[in-house]
Amino acid sequence: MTAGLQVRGLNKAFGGLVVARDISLDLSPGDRKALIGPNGAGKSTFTNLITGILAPTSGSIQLDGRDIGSLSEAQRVKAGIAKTFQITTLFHSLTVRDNLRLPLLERRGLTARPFRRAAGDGGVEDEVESLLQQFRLTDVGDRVVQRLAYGQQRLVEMAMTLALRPRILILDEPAAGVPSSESPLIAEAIAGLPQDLAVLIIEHDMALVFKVAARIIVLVAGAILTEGTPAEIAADPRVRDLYLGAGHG
Amino acid sequence: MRSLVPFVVMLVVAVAAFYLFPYNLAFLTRVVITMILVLSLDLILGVAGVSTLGQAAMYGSGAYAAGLFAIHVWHDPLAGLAVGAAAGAVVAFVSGLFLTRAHGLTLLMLTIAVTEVLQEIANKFSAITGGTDGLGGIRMGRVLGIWKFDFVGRTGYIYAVCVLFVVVVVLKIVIGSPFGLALRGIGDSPARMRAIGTPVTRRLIAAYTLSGAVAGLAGAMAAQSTALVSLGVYDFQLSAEAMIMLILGGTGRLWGALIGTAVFMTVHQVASSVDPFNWLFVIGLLVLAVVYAVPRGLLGLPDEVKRLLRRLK
Amino acid sequence: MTKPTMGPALAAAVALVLAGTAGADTIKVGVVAPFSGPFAMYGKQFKDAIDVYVAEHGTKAGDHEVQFIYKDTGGPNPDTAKSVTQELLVKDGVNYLAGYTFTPNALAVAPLVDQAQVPTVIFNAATSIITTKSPYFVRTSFTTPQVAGPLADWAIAQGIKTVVTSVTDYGPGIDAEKGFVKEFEAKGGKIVDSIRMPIATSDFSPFMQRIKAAAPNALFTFIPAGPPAFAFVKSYSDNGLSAAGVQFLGTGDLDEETTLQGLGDAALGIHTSFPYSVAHESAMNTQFKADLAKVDPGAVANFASVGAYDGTEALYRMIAAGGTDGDAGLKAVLGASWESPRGPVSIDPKTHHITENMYIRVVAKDDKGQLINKEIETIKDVPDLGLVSK
Amino acid sequence: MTTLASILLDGVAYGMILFMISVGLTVTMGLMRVVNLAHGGFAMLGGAFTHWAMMSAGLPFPLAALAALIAVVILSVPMERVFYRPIYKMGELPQVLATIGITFLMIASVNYAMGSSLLSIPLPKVMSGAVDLGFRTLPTHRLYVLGAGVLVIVGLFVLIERTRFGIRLRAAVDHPGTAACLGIDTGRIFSLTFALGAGLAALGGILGAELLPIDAYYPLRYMILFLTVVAVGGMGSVAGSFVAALALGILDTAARYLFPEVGTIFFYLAMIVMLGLRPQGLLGRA
Repeated sequence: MTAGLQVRGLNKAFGGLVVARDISLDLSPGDRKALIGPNGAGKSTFTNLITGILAPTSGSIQLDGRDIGSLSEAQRVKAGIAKTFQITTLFHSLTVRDNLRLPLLERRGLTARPFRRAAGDGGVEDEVESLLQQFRLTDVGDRVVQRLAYGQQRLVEMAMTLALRPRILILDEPAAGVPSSESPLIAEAIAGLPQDLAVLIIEHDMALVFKVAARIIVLVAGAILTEGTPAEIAADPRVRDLYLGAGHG
Repeated sequence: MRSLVPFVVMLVVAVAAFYLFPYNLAFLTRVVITMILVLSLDLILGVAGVSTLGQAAMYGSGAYAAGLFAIHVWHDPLAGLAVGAAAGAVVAFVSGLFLTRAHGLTLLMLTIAVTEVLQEIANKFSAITGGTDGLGGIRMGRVLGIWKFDFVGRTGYIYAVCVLFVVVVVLKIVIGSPFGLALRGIGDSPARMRAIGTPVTRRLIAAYTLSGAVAGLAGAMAAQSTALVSLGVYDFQLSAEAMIMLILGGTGRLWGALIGTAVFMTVHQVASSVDPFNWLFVIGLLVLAVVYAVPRGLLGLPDEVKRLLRRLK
Repeated sequence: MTKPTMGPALAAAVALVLAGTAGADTIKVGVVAPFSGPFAMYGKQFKDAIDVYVAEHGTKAGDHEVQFIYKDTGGPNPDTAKSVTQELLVKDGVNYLAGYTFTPNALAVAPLVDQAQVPTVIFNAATSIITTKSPYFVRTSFTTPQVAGPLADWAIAQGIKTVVTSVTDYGPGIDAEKGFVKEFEAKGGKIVDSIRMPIATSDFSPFMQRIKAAAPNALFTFIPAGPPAFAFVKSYSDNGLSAAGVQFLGTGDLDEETTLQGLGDAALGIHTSFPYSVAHESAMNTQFKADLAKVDPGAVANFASVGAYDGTEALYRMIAAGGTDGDAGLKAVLGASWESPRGPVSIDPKTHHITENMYIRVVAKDDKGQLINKEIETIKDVPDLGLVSK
Repeated sequence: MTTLASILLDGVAYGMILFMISVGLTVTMGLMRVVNLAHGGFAMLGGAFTHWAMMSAGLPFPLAALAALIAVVILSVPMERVFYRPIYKMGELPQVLATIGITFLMIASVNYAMGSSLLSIPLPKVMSGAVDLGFRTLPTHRLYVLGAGVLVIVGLFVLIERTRFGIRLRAAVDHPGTAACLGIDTGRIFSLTFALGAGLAALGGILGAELLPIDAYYPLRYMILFLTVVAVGGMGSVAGSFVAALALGILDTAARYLFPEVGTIFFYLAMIVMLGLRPQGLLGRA
């Protein structure tokens, strides 16, 4: 048995339009990989295939040697694959603490209990506090999420996803829309993620990618163009032409 | 504890009303019963974010169940309430199986359709329900075998206030529970709840059933206090007015349901006695004022005023 | 200065109320009716009729000053009807009650009326059983069987042998159907088909086609006034039933005068039976209409007006005889008879219901081109057939 | 066989009336995404103005109807500005509430000005009476409605699919931001569309008055009926509400012919089944 996520020969086509072409990828515990590519390269299609929102045309996805291709989105969450969302899907009218409590309670299967106090049930409070600390959110713990700064909302997003205790974490543009002044916060938070977690970052902010990723995969037109260390990628002329040279990032 | 203050205020207001308006107890009792109905709507609409115009389906079923139970089985008021709540819960559970999968206009129409079907059934089986004439001949026994329903309506009022108090306490606990938190999460973002692995539809059916039980309870109280159940308990107007009262007061926090009901019914009562032919102008303007001026309801009024004052400074 | 406490204030309030009831010799009458909503017409008709009666007879009944207090129910709403009645009894201390447009509203207050022993005059609600629910109920309107039965007799006399009944599928409609069928079959008529039409019907063509196919001599219908009656009558005329020789018979609810003009020419020639037509020819009715025009210019009289007008007559008789003693008042009105704008009426001491003439009317145009219910035959002194037959 | 033909004939005629009075709602509610419970109010105003123009001003029916139509369209412009514009961006709940409030004000106004009794609209000779179809007769009025319905659906199709206005409208609805960037005055487009919806409502109110007569409480009485047609047809689909109106008309008529005793239950059960199978409506966008 191999620990982690193994993707082999993944293809996805909408009619004649091929959006994923023979993608293979490994994510092992402790990995810090980034997926980059120009707009329309198929990055979000790829994550949707992994999390189960889309079904592949062919290819296999295995978690710890077990095929998870037939599992639903919610089942894959329980199996250990989690993805941060677009910011609009936070619980905006709830406090930061409640936002963290919900996934923690759900992980323990307690959200059907009607007569306990949510704050304090199931021994989740310690975990709430340590997540708040980890993401430096303790001071704003009782604030309603929609009143937070954008960068902090992204941190809540990450903390919530981490609360599900995934083994595979997919960060979908964690710095999107975050003003550059708050960007170091995000990098710091990623650096502080548990060591044994397998992390895949999808991001436009190249400074961030080069800071946090150990390996970078370049996706173009639904297929992997190349994979390598940040230094290798930075030196690759094809990447310069196709991506960096085009002025993105 | 600060969180106990609203409960104390509620009791003080209830007692004060009893002594200040000793001759309006019948009206006050109707206000209290309507409050229970609006509370049931707050749970499903205010907390879980399910827009429904069909709360009358459960209210009416609770009323008929309690009425029939009192006539044919036992005239004990509390047992009647339990039967009414059960009837409301059953109707909500069964209809919830398909309602909780719909959204938007489709959901609104389905909730209306369920209510209309029930009303038509009650009309059809007039041998049992009394049809258009109403289900009469309900005679209630003493509350707990001790207090008789009196002519002035003192017992009826105190009884209703006690039930209201219990309902508020129970709903407060439920909203503060993991289940309640999950409902608030669903109200904010059902997609995210699914993403963290919550069986959203199952939670919604549970919430709708609980809401139905409370609405059925309100219907049962109405049946007991009027001693007659008419087809009007299934009126669309009832569901629509409950929604107006809830939004007027402010959603999601229970107290809004109480304040909205009290204000709406008082305005309705005063406006329709001052000028019955044109009171609809007053209600229409009131509704529009809420939507445009205080979208978060009367509960949000202090915040709005604060913001306004801050801007003036 | 000390703060006033709640106790004395309350005591003062109670004293004030008690003074109102027991002090001056003013008898209070609570009138419960819809003054708002889609049925507000009833409240208005009631109030106009009471105003006419007071204008004609003064504010005193015998030695007693009479005061009316109006309360709104907003429609068929027993919860409200009961709570406002309770308020009238407890807060205003009324000695008599009146009004009540809808059956459930009347039934809901029966236990209260019983307990308080307050005579209550029903101005409208038309289900037979109401007056059996409390000995303090007296009714001055009509019941549905009381209207439908005589129409069946008349139909037989006209040589009508086959009828299709087509009524709205709810309490009053079914009462009317039963009342008509019973009388019609007893006299040898034949019911070819019976249709119960859903309450929310807008398009009546299917029923008209079915009736046309059955080819009876006449159709009998009960349908509520307003939009349903309008669409039904239109459909009768548009589908050519009249040309096919199917006569239209109905209870007078459907072409009562406040909605009659709205029915338009499609209604010409239909036959209905009812206790009151505004076109009734008598000095008293002419006077009534003239006085109504003085009280409320532009108002149109109808069955609700005379129900309330005669109800006020009953109230005045009771108050004059009994004053605050409701039982004595009640005794005075049972068996009493008087001349009404609709013709001679009396109160049946057994059923507490009004005995009155039924008129068969045909819709025609008067010399100003307005539609009227022209009386063509009178069936005298009809009691409540719904109760008598039970 | 005759019964079947009758069901189809009466069903289509009734369905056409349903289509005429709800197509305006499809326009405001479907295209503009506003839950508009006040639709019946505009239909009522159309009917009430026609009644007034015929009875008090003595205009003949076609002129009165035209005048009423124009009056409603003109009235709808300031109403859209004042009442509707603020609620476009709100959730469906405030929209429900606001439009109920507007409905109340419309009812109160007509009740105040014209009373609560029926406001009749007598049809001219050419439109009343019946046409003989051989095996049975059909009210002439239905033929006019049939014709008007076909004109409306063809007109709307051309307007939305084939004109510049239609292209702009679809752009403004689907991508308001982009449309604004392209220099499309979305505010004006919405005003015009709303006026179109109100005008269609008025037309439907006037033409449908034979079956759904006009009075002050009209908007509340038939609110559920209008909403049903739009919900079953699918938000935003003119063709959908056409199909839904005919389907509901035929179903309802069939029930009245075959088993009237089941009453309105059948209509609502049919609606529950249809919406259960296709929550987005027959031809609605998912």
